[in-house]
Amino acid sequence: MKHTTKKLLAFAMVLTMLMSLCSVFALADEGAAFKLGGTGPLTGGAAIYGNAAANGAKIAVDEINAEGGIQFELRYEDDAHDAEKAVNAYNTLKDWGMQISLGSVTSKPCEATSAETFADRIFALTPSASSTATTEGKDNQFQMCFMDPNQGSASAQYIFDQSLGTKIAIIWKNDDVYSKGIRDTFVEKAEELGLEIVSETEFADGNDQDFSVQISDAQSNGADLVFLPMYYQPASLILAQAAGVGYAPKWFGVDGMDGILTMEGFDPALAEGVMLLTPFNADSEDEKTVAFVEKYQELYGEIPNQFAADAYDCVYAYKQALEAAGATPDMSAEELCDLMIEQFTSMTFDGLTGEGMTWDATGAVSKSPKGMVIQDGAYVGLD
Amino acid sequence: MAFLNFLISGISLGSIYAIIALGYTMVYGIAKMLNFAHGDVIMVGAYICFYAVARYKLPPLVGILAAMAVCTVLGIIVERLAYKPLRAAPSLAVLITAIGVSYFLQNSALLLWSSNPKVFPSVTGMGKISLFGGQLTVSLVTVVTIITCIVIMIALTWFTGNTKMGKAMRACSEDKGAAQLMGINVNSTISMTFAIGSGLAAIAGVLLCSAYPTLVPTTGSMPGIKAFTAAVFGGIGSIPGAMLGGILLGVIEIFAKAYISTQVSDAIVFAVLIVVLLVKPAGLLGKQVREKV
Amino acid sequence: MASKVKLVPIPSDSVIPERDIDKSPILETHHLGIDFGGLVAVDDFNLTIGRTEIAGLIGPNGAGKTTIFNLLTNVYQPTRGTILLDGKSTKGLKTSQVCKLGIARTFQNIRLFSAMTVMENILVGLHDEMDYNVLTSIIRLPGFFRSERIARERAMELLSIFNMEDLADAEAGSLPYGAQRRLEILRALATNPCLLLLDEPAAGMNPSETEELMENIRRIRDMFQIAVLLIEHDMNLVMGICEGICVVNYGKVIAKGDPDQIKNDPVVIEAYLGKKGAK
Amino acid sequence: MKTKNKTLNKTSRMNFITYGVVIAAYAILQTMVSTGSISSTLKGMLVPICAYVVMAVSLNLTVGVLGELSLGHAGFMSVGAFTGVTAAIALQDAIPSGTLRLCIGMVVGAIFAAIAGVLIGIPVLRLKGDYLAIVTLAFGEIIKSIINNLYVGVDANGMQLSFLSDKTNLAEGGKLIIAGPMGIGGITKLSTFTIGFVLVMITLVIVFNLVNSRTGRAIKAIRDNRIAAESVGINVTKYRLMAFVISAALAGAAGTLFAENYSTVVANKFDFNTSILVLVFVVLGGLGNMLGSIIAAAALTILPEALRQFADYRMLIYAIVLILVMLITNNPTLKGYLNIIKQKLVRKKPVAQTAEGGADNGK
Repeated sequence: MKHTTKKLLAFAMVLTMLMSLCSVFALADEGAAFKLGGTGPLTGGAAIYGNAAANGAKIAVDEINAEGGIQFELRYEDDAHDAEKAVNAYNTLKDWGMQISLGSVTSKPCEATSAETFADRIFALTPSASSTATTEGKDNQFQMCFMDPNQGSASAQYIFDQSLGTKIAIIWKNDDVYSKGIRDTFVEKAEELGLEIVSETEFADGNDQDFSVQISDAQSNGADLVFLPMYYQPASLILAQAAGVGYAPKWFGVDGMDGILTMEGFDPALAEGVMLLTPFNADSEDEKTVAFVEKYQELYGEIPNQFAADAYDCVYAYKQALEAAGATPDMSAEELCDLMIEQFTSMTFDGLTGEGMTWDATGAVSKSPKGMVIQDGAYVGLD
Repeated sequence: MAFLNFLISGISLGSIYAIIALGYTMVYGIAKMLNFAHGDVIMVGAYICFYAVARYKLPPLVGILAAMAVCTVLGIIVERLAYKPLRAAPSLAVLITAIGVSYFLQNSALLLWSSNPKVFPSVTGMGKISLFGGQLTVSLVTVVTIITCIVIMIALTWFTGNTKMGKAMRACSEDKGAAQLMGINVNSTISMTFAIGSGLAAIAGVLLCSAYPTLVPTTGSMPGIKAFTAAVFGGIGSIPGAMLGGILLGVIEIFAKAYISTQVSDAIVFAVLIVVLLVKPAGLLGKQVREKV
Repeated sequence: MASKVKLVPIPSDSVIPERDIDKSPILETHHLGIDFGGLVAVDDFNLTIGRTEIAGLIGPNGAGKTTIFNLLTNVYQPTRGTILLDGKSTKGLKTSQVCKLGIARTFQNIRLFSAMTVMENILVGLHDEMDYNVLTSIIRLPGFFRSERIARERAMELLSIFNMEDLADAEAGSLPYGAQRRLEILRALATNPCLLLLDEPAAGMNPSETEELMENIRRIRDMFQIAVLLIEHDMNLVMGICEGICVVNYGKVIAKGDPDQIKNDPVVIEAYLGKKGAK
Repeated sequence: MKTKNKTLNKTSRMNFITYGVVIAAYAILQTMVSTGSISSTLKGMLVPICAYVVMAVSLNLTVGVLGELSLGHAGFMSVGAFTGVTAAIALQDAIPSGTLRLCIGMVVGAIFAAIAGVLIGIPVLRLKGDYLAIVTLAFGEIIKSIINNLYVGVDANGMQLSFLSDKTNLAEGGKLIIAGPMGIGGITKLSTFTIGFVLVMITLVIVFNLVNSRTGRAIKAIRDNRIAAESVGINVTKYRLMAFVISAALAGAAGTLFAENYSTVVANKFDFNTSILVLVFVVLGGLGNMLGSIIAAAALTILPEALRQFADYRMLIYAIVLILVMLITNNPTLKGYLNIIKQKLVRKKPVAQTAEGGADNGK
């Protein structure tokens, strides 16, 4: 009896779900707008990045649609920072009729979806998935952020050039592609330049709250600069805990560190003097940036981070490329794909995250990271 | 000196695990269920305190009390709606429901408070204590955490040993049927246990976020699992066991990071747990029940 | 049948039926004892059981009777002494190995595989009678079907002892109490034992059921030619079918003999029957 | 003899229904795939559903048939995924056929997961109940941590292994297969729905035939009453370990199938949450009920995708559905209501049939 009840219930569930899947399928219709889709972690531990990107893209789409020229229809699907769910989300977008893609927000899921977009000939421009594997060997995968290896070696080079430190400590996230990628190239470059790495410690998911050991290791080995290739959330904990034990080396971050000042309740004094390489600066006086930040704050009550800015740029880059190519929304994804490859490898784009960006055939962007230092709770250019 | 430093960090982290583990162990002792949603109650408590202190600028103590009040009520509501209807159901069904509640709380928090991390305001102040001529620095949070943990431990031991409600709890955890026959209201005793456990979770949440001040909807899950491990480590169902298990787990975790490897410290913690359970199959202070044949 | 009994020489002081005397005993225990913590639960327990004897183990509640069963089946490892089953020591063996050597038992609080059918319960008892391996069963080679068929036929034969064939498909846990007790005996018999230990087989039965049980125990003994050792509080049953009786109290043997000797033993009357009479 | 046949029929009828449902589902879905009348979403989920079905059925062997709670089943999936994919990649040049490579990968995955099962099972199965559960959780986390720090490369000199950091020093032309926390990338997708279906069928054959044999009866006997099982000569340790290892091996094969469906796989995928997810399938489907596990695995894999239209609220709804289903199926009062509704529906059935035609064909 019990089993029958359960089975009936399960069958009912399956039926309703199949029906709802069909209804999703039925939604796909031809409109006068380009269907632009992306996946990102809108729930779960990495939700900050996915939501920021989705919000940034939304603002750009609304602005562009309001202008009346090219029209976009945007859809972001949740991938919970997981390759399997990212592919599911991608397939949902495909059913919806996505013509051009914003890839995935985080690296590993983007690696999985890029294999799909490559096979399906849908052009993808990811705002923030920075690992090399995302674009490697795929002609229609492009990135808006710099690749991890670039960041690592650029940071080492920067530290060397500016003689910021001689004894360097690295704290990195052992189970994160982003962190690992930057760390690897940083170490390689540092060795080449003769920078001394005196302490190297790791952390991982679920083990990312107590950093006393890592900090103590850096401190006892006399590190005068600590390199933090990680996102801003664990970085804020490291800064706070180091302050708690009175350790004050120079801190050097990467683009994932951007956003630290926007955390609600964060004491900017903790980040005083932190240096980072970031293409985006929410405090910039630049007219476009000011307008974007204002709008973002108005809509979402928060200061946008680099993910939001990258996604915003992606949409504008698409607009520029589509206009230049004379593309129309009735073109198939495959036709658009060829046009976009042609455009992106030849065009120059000015956005919030950089001026005069260009892309090479591998899909990597060339833009120069800006060295920033945090002073009195605001970014100041280092140069 | 480094050793002492690590030891203090370990005890501090362990004290937080211990307070969370107390909630697990009390509920397990009495309802024989693994309340997987306990970690998420911690997160809710931390958010309440965050909003009270950072947004509404209330004094920290009021924030903590508010968090405790909300969590206590939350604990009772969850127990009434999700667990009480399943009192006669197999324990696995209750376990899955608890997981459902955990998902529910996490996703509600995501909708209510967004995914952006909040930086938790210090409820203790940023003070430091320097010992041995500055060679050893202990932050105020650490001191407060350890003291709170000891106070809670003593209070709970007194409560279960000396009050009517506490005795009722012990009776229920020994034998619900017999307790009922002795005139104890088993249902309200279980609700009470959930209330106390959730109240403690609020304190744990505030302390956790004071020591490690970022707050996201998933903040509670990993400490929850670790504390659950700690409760089993010490002997699930035993209050001193949860305490001992929590502190040992914290110390082992920090020592493993400091002296072995920061990469595999979690693996080491779990390996120690396995070895302990193989030697003492009911945990450090758990009662070994011999099956009667 | 064999009401005549004879004294067996040292060390056991036990009596075994005359017909078994010239055969080696099936079970001998020498100075068997176990302590739980500081408590001496069983001490200096000596017993000899003949090949086809029905023996009784009696004593007041808490005297250590079930503990002795647990020692005989190696559920507990004895602190002292030895157990010889058919002349071989069972020291250090697991319960399951002791069963393979030939001791099967039932439990005071019935322990059936309650979510399985009656047939399956017996088939578990017949586990070692089947000779196919895991791979054979997964690929379903002919050996599997042959072996299963033989085992099921044997199980039906066993069920027929208690006329339980019709219950083969019933869930064991849903059987009435008496049937559960009977099933437990059949499951024990399925393991092809040479010594059957019955822990209070008549508990919860009415006089007519007990009468039937006595008959059945004798029948089983005759049919399988095995020895039976039973714990029982029902004196009619004990006195009615046991050929040798051992009385324990506080973990120690206080008397041994045939039913008549036990009935008239003043020590037993004082420790056991006497107390009962006083009530 | 009559009763004997009835026993056989009763259990085998349920098994045949299960086989039937699986085959029918495959036939329908495969037809839909080949005629293109299936949404990409559903099509993309076919292989993972197969993998989760195998996971659920294999975990049901441990939880439902053996009666021990395991919270680390994803660990075996992980071992299978990484070893199986490594084998498939290492054989890339030697064996041109992708299907054959995948099959070898699944066998390798199953073997390694079985080895892990033996290594973990021996200590774990000395414990009982919740203590056993927590130790399986611990092992799951340990496996995750180990794979997160494991570097495996292949070059002309064969396999190179290193731990904690990449010290493989591969010779020219060699490639790093498992790159620690970055897992395996650039996997050629080999898994297909048909292979997934075959794996599900093999799993069902193994599990059903095992359960309905002396081995399966011994395992169930241990679940029902360990002491009684010992008393009738069942070697408890052996059969508990056997069930645990077979369960682990099947999970390993499922892991390979799963991983070969995506271009990348990381150890963090197979964490505590995945173990719990599979456990939910098993409990929802009913302990020991394989068909239930299959349906629950399929339904709960599709559910979050089907809820996408609710956007932000979808995981919240998922949680509520989960709680409600557990309450309805386990609370006597609510179950009573459900039965009343069901009875009403059954009574109304003839009416419904005329009104909606074949509406209840779906049952």
